[in-house]
Formats: sequence, structure tokens, C-alpha cells
Amino acid sequence: MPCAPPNEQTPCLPTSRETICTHHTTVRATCVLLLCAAACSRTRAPADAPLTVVFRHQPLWADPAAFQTFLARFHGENPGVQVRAETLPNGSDIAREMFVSALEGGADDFDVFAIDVIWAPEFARAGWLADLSAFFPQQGLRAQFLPAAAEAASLEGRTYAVPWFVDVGLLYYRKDLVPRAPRTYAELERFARAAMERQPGVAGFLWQGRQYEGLNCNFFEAGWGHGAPQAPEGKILLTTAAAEAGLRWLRGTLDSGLSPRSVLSSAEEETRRAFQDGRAVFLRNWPYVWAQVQAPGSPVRGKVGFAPLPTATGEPGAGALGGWLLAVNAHAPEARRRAAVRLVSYLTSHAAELELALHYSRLPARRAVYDDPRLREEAPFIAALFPLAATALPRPVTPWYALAGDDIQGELSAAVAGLRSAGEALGRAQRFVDHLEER
Amino acid sequence: MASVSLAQVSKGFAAGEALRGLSLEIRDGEFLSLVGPSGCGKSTTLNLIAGLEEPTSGTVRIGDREVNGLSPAERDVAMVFQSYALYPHKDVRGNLAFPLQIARLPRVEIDRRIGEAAEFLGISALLSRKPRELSGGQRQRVALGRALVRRPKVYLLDEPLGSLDPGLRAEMRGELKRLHRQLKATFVYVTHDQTEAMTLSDRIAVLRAGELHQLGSPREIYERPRTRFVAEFFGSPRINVLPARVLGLDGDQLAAIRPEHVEVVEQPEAKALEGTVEMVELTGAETWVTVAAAGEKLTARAPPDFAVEPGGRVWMRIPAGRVLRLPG
Amino acid sequence: MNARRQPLIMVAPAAALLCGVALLPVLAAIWISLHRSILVFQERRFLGLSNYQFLLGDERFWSALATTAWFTAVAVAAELILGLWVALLLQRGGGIFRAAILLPWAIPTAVSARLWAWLFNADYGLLHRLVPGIDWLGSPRAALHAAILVDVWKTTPFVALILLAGLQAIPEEVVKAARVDGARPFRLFLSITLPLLRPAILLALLFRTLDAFRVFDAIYVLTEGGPANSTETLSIYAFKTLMRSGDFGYGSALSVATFACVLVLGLGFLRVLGTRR
Amino acid sequence: MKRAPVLLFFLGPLLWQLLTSLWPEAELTRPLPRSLTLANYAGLGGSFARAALNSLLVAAGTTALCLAAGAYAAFAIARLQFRGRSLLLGASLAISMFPPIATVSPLYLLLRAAGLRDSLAGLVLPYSTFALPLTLWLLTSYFRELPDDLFRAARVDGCTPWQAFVHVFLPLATPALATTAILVFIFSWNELLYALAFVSTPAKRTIPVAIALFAGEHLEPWGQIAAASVTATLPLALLTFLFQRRIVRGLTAGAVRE
Repeated sequence: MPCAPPNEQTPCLPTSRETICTHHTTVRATCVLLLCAAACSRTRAPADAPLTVVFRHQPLWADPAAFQTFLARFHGENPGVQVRAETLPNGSDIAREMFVSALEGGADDFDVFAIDVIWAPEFARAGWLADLSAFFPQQGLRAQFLPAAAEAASLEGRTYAVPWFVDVGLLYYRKDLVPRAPRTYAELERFARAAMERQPGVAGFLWQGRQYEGLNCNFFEAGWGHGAPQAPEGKILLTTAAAEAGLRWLRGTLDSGLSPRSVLSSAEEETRRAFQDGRAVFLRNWPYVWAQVQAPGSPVRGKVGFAPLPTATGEPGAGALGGWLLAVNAHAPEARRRAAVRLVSYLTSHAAELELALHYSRLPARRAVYDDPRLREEAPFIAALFPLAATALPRPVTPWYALAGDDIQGELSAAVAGLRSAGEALGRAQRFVDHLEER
Repeated sequence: MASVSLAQVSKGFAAGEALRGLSLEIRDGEFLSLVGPSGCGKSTTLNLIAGLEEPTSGTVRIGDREVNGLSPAERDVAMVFQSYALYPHKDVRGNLAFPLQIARLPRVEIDRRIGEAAEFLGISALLSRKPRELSGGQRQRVALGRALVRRPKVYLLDEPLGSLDPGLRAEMRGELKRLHRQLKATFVYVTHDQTEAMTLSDRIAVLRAGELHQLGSPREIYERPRTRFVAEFFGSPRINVLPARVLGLDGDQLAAIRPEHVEVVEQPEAKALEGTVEMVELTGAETWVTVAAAGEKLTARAPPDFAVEPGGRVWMRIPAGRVLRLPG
Repeated sequence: MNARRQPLIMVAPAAALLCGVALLPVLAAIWISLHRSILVFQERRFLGLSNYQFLLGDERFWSALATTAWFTAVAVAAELILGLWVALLLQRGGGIFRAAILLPWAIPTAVSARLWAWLFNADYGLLHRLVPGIDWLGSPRAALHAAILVDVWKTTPFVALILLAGLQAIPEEVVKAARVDGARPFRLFLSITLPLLRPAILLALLFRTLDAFRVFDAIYVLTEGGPANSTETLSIYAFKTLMRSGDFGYGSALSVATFACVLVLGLGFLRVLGTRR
Repeated sequence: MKRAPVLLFFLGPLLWQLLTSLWPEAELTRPLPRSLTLANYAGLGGSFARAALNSLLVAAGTTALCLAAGAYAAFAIARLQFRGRSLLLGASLAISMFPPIATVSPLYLLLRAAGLRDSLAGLVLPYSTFALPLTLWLLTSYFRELPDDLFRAARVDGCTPWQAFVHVFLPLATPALATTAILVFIFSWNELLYALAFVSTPAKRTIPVAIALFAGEHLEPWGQIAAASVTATLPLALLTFLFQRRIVRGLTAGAVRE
């Protein structure tokens, strides 16, 4: 019975001594058995009874109408399967908390769900993601999908999710205010200073400084830009000299006045709107901003360029990998699991990713889509982003990163707000991570 | 009806009011008062008989049955409280019916008893009223009714007239007397008012600090008090107590004489005790004179035409037969 | 069923409930805190006191403790002073006035925190427009005092009511006598009213200190402990460790530490209150 | 008129929130709205009504449970003699002082094992940590204030303790029961920590959680949050104005127990 076996388990204490804590494994096992039994009984019902696959995800696009027609077409090709989409609140932290407490309680009221790239290792290790290696073998996955995305979707050589679309941190710049895209931090500062003199009141460089996961992305990018190694085999390493240099650089943009203090309480939207209103020279953000700034009526329409992030040495900087993977709920009953896998493969097919890219300007996770003539012709911006997407780096791919995220955010926020030095903040965060991972 | 007997009953209390080895026999049908200052153990005694409290030692017997450990209901006693303790949320009929409902008497019997008791106490018109709509006297009658309907072996009354105003109190005393005579039931009556005890009781038990000082008929208690406390407790104004030698008697015992037995005359007399008037008090029917004589103070009843101003000299006739000898 | 056993049977459900949801869970929390317990990965191992060793060296714990202590001290002090003023106003009666000031206490703290968050909003908040200089929720220093303001706004009515009860307990004659002796209002307040109000003040102090020390709602909704964990109290740090990092072992250790602080405060107060009585 | 500043401090924010709830979303950037609209209220939608219903159910459930378990227990503590009587009352007072965080982790595991996690019933149990001590305290002090002779009279009339409670003390306790019910309802309606920890699916959220996690598409929808806050405040405002005297007596009786 392909219910996901509870993964390796450190020896449990004999139940007798634990008054309150039940013996986890037995409880979880019985609960999974019950679910399968219930499911098996259901499948004996007439074969053609319509099966409803529940797809739960965060609101990913302003107007869901196009996506609904897209799902309807899936129903067309698979008459026996109905798809019901359920959306969650927007905040990424809140959505994760909701998935964690639902799945941890063995919830089986949804089958396919969209997970943030950084949740995959944690959810896989917790045994909540169905093992999809049979349908998406590792070699195929790594060949067809962008390397960072494939990496995020796998844990210990098994496939637990399928990349859907990706995000990558990149630099937007005002072509009318600077000669060209800066390659080094020094160039960025010089160009920005010059533009600020010519146009007083304009901010030099906008990035996301609020205490949330976005700040972590800015931090890792600055770290990589200063030569920090990408997390070796899932280790969260915060206290390298390069990482510290990156964090000091971020704090420096505030001290030097390159970035306004409002950055400390801004996330994507606040910085995007400021840049779009023409109040900034440079902006670090995600690809979704392009469609906004180029939209008719946007004050900076036609004056915006994009480029890889600057680095200390001038090499093209790596952006942090973002985006969503599609996974199948391990608790979902057997009957709905097969239909769920079909939905996943449909949504991550070449045609689907092309459709999403064209309609919602979402970066495809499949390499081949970038060479698709229709994409080059109708969405040159996305096609042009392939080199950035291909070189995007994932934040540490380890089950512990999602758990430690909250603490790391707190310390990084303290450093950029000037409450603690970069070194002290990263030291405290590393100490918390080591304790969490029991190193 | 039943007798009540306490044998060597004592009750220790953190709060202090204790009983020390009280033995008391209350005859069947008798009206016995428990009298004494507050904190002397009279209410505790009543509670012990009622079964609201258990003695630390000694036995309580009602009729010929030992009732230690039994609940009030099992002892077949009824109690009337100074605060009436009527159930505010039930009307008079509800209050009277309640004990009978608890005892699961048939409906017909309950109505019959309520009718009788209401008739007997003259409260038939009040049956559908709530306690807060009644006067003090009416409430007291309903409280009595609640005891009456139970036809208990013993009626226990804990200062039932305490919260009535003086005028009404006298009237209710009459009613209680009538009630006792008609019911021929055993009444155990607690009060700190000596007039009530004197007028109502067949016998009086005087308690002090948890001990029985004296047990006897009102007349015995008044005329032959065995201790100074009992003498001073009864009679108003208070009995005069002075060393025996002042009256020319020997021994170191005390002599006591009731103010009403001391005659005051304005002319010197041979055997009379000479003294000077200190204060004259008119209490309506009588006039009482306080006289300082031989270093002591005596109160005496003055004749109607008494006209000596404070400071004047008077002489007091003290009939030897009326003088009581009290232990020192 | 004889009457002797009835009392025990009558208290049994309540006693069982209290044990089940409060006494045993606290002991269980202590037991869990002696383990490494990562719920989501079903990891569970006995550790002894190593969670507590980590806790002693955890600077985030110490700053959370400091934040909680500062929050409690300032909030309770402000509530007592403002509460006393409101109690004096309440003493002159006015049902509408009393209902009006009771409202902030009655509504959920989460709602009042959101309400104030809008007033503090850095772009369009009313307070921001009236007093532009202060970055209420942005700067760490201001954010904590913004949270204190929310707590003061919500619980001052409660303190005022306790002090009002204390005022009303002062016998009329005493005040009249003082007035006859020619005491002017302020003098009267200082030498008569205040001393006689001492028991009520101490009581309000006890209640509010223990209550403020476990604050969670106001801060979690207003700033979620930010910016940079500068407004994070013990309860919030413990909550995040339990619910976001899923670290049930260390989270329980933080909860037990919070419980211990409240216990020490409570016992300290009872001794002070006890000796005074 | 020394009351004006106090009234401004306490009522001002509430009135401003009421105004904000009628403020058109687009004009939020202006110092004052040019026009008023009910759009924010309309925009609240079913999920908020659901949250209100959940809060109602949990608060009512907690009140029922605590009165059911607490009423006769309080009578026993106030009037009957039994071993551990003062211990129980002392423990209950101590428990009311427990910081809720101290019991979150074990209760989470307990509810999860009992299959009660993420359920409204699962919230009623933890809520009794603060609701039951309050109930015991209020009712015990009320029963103690009734005249002693009443209990003696009932016992002389043959009642067992239970009969005395049912026939005499419970009917007399209705005012105290009402006061306790209102206070327990308000405290349960306002609780956030346990609700955040134990309930995950949006359909089961209570009002405080819904308002705490109220997140719009991108920017904070302050108009809708204000509308939600006002709706959440209405029932309590009503309760406060209707039962103000009771609430005050309950709060002070609970606190000042000279």
C-alpha cells in the first residue's frame, strides 16, 4: 500500500513514562491506515463517480479567471476528475503556518498544493509530501527543470515536488538616469550618486528591509555578491566573512544614504510602487515588477532596464531562487492521489508553463519553454531572463531552513536596523540554527 | 412529642465558643430556655440538638433514641431562626410546602397541613405573597408555620423574636406561649433577653462560657440564684451585691438584695442603713434611687412621693428575709 | 447517595477540569522541556537540562525578558496613575461615562491592536499626521511604547474600577471629618484618600503586573515582535519557537521560564500583601 | 469638565475606527474622506461572518461548560465542609494567574492526540483555564454573601447538600450566574493565543484570529480591517451598555474580596 512510510525515527521513549505525549509513530500510523481504509472503501463506489481533486494555493495572480479556464481544460481532458481550487491568505509566513498545522494534524481535505521553494525540504522530511520519484525520476527532473528548482524539489535523492514556476532576484534600473547597468557595488553607488545629484529627492537603491523572508533573500544575494559559497549540501552557514560583508553592505546603504530609512519597513509592494512612481534609481525585486512598470500609464514606462545583481568583483550576481513547486498531499487517499499526480504533470507541462508565462508573466521552471518561439516572440522579457533563472541560487536546501527562518529574519532585521553589528547578529542566528539542528 | 437529653456534651471551636461537658435533661412537652450572654454556647447547644453540628464528645438523645451523627431531618426536629431564613424566591405556600416536599409527603397531605398551619397562625391570606412583601411579624409567623407543618418531635427556636421591634415582641411572646400550650410540644428556646426567658419558660438553663450555671424554674432562678452571675443576669435594674459585713452579717460571703426589696425613707431609723442620694431615675411606673452607703452603691425603689434631691440623706430598710447569701 | 460524599462529588468535575487543562499541562510542559522534541519531524529524545543551558546563553531570551519587564513596569505604572484619575472621575457617577470607558476593556485586544496600528500607520495614520516626527512602529524604541499605549488604553478601565471599589470602601464619615477639620481637597487626597486606598492599589498592582507580564495579544497583532524582535516578549518568543520553528522542546523551556517568572512575581507580591494585612 | 480628555482618549480611537470603516479604499491616502461608503462592510464576506459564529460558539460553549462544572462546585466550596476545600480555591486562583503560554505545548499534544485539534470544541477546554477559576471565584463569593441561616434552614428542612443547592441556592444565584456568564463570554470572545495555536483551517477561525491575520492581496486593506473591527466590537458594546452594572460588580467583586 503506497501510503508514505513514516520515515526513520529516533527511538521513542516508552509511552508509560510520558503522561501527556502520545507515542507519535503509532498515532500517525494508525491515522494513515484509517485514511487509506476509508479511501479504499470509497473507491469500491461506481468507477465513474466524479472524483474531486482539491488544489490549495496562495493567491498567485490578480485575476484568477484565466487560470480557471485553464483548469477547466484539464477537466476536459480528464472527464472523471473535477478540480476545486482553494486560495489561502497571501502572506507566505501565514500560509506556511496553516499548511504545517493542517498537515501535522493529518489533514486530508486537499490533494495538490503549491509550496514555496524553501518549504519543500521541511515538508518532505515531515513525511507530508507523497514520493513522486516513480512519476518524476530524478534524472528527468534535473534535465527538464532549472537546476536550483530541481534541487529544491528533491530530498536525499527522492523527488517530493515538481517545480511549477520560479522567481529570481534581479536589479531594475532607470535607463534614463544611468549610462548602463552597474556590474559592481561601487559602480551602483557611483551611478546612483550621480543620478541623485541630477534629480534631488530620488532614492538611490531600494531593497526589502522589513523583518520577513524577503530580507533573507536580499541577505543571501548580498552574501553571494561578496563571494559567499552556496550552502554546501544543505548546511545553513551564516557566519562566513563574505556573508558578514554582504550584511554590512546592506546596512551601509542606509548609513551612506544610498537607501532611504523607509526600506526598513518595506516589502516588495512598497518598493515596487516607489520605483514605479519614479522615486528611485535602482530597485532589487522579482520579475513580476516588469509587467507593472511596463504597463500603460506607468510613470517609468519604457525607461526601465533589468540586469543581474551587481557583485563585489563585477561577475554577474546570482539572484535568490523563489517560486512555487506543486506537491501531492501524502495523506490524500489513494484514489485521488493518481488524479492528483495527473493534475501536477498537467500544470507543470510545457504547454501549461508556456501559458502561465504568457498570461501571468510567470517565469517557467522548465528549461525548454525558454526556447519556445512563441515565448520569444510574445514575452521577450521572460525569454531574456533565462540566464538569470538558470544561475539562480536556492537558499539553504535543508529541512531546518524553513524552521529557522523566523529567527534568522529577526537577527538580520536587527543588523540592518543598526541595533546589532552584522557579525553579532549572524553569530546569534548561527547559534540558534545549530541548536535547532542539534549540531 | 419527645424529651431531649445531653450527656457530657462538649464542642471545641477554633472561634472560641465552646461547650465543656454540658449535661441537660429537657422533659417531654416542656418549654425550656437556654439563656446567657453571647458566646456562652447556647446557640451551639441548639445546633447540636438540631444536628447542624456534631459534638466533639458526649451524646445527644431525642426521646429515647441517640441521634449523634444523624441529619436534622432524621432527628425529626424543626427550627425557627432569628433571621426567619425564609426562601426569598418561594411564596409563603412554597416555604411551608418545601420541607414536606423534601420528605416526599403526598400532595393532598401537604395541602391539608398547610391549610391547618395557616389557619392556626392566621396567615391564610398571605399564602401567595413573597417574603419581601410581608411585615416582620408576618415573616416570623411564616417561619413558625414552616416548623409547624412538619409536626416535629422538638421545636428549636434560635432567638425568634430578636429582630422584631419591642412592641411586636411582647405580642409575639403571647402567641408563642399560646402555641406551646396548644401544641403541648417540647420547645427549646434560645435567647439573651431575660424577660423573654422569665415569661415563657417552664424551666430556664443559664449558661456561661460553655458551662451550665443553674437550671430551674423562673421563680427559683430569680429568687434563689446560686451564683452572682445568675443573680445579676436576671432582674432589672440589677440586683445589689455587696460584702456581707455592710449588712452586719458575718463570713466573707456576699450578700445580695433586689432593689425592689429595699425601702427608702427620708427620716432616720434605727436598723436602717444610712446613705446619701446620688441619682434618681424615673422609668415610668417606678422611680429608682441610687444611694451611696458605707462605700458601696445600692439601688432602691423609691415611694411615689419621693422628693429627695441628689446629695440628700436617706435611710434604707433592708428586710433580713429578702437578703440572699452568694458564694464569694 | 449519602450527604457525606456529596461535597466531593460536587467539586469533582471542576477539580478534574482544572487539573486536566492547567495543573497537569504545566507539569507536562516541564517534562517536554527536558526533551528535544521537533514535532513536525517526530523527533523526540530525552535531553535533561540542556535546553535550559542553551536558554541561559540565549541573548534573545534575555532581551525578551528585559522587554517584558520594561513593558510591565511602564504599562502598570501608567495604568495606576491614569486609573486613579479616572476612578476619581467615576466616583462622581455617570452611567454613560462609565459605560464609555468600559468599552475599550470589553473589546478583544486583537481588535484594539489593529485599531491602533491604523492610527500609528507610517503613511496615513492619524497619529502620524498629528505627530509626524515619531516612526511609531518602525523604530524599536517607539514600537515598544506604542504597544504599551495600546495596553494602557485597553486595561486602564479595569484598574480604574478596582480603585473605584477601593474609594467606595472608604467610609463617608472619615472624609467628612477630614473636611470638617479644614483639609483642602489635595491635602485630603494625600493624607486620607491615598493611604486608605492602599489595599486596592496593591491589589490592582498584583493583578496587572501578573497580567502584563504574560502579554501576547497586543504586541503580536501590533508588531508581531518586530521590528528586529525589539518588542518581542517572553510569550511571543515562546509562541514563535513552538509554532514557527516547531521546536517543542525549547519552546516548552521558554514557556516554563515565563511561568517561573510569573510564579516568582506572584509569590513576591503575596508575601508583601500578606505581611501588610 | 475634566472628563472630556478622558473620553477623548478612550472613545476617540473607536470613533476614528468607525469613520475609517466608512472610508472609501481609494481615499485612504487623504487626511479626511470626501465621501462615505459601506463598501468595506460589504467586502467582509462570508469568512468573517463564519469567524463571528465560531467566536460565538466557543464563547457560549466555554460559558456553558464553566457554569455547568463551576456552579455547584462553588456552592460546595462556599457552604460545605470537605478536605482540601481551601486548597481547591487557592489552586483555582493560582491557575487564573498562569500565563497561557505555559500550557500551549502540552495542550497542543493533548488535543492532537484526542483528535480535537483544529476544532471549536478543542478550544473550549483550554479556555476553561481562565474561565473556570473566574466562575468559581465569583460564585463562591456570591454564595458566601447569602445569609448563613438560609443554608441551616434548608438542612433542617431535610435537604441533602445537592437538594439545598438545586432548590434554594441555584434559583437565588441567577443574578450571579448572569454576571459570571457575561464576563466568561467576554474573556472567551477576546482570547487569541490558544485560538492561534490550536486552530488552523480558515473556516474555524475566531474573530480575534481573523482580525489578527487579516491580510489583503498586497497592501493592508485598512478600510476592511476597520469594518471588521467595528463589527467585532458591536456585540461587546451592546453587552457592555446593557449589563454595565453587572460587569462592574463582577469585575470588582472578583478583584476586591475584602
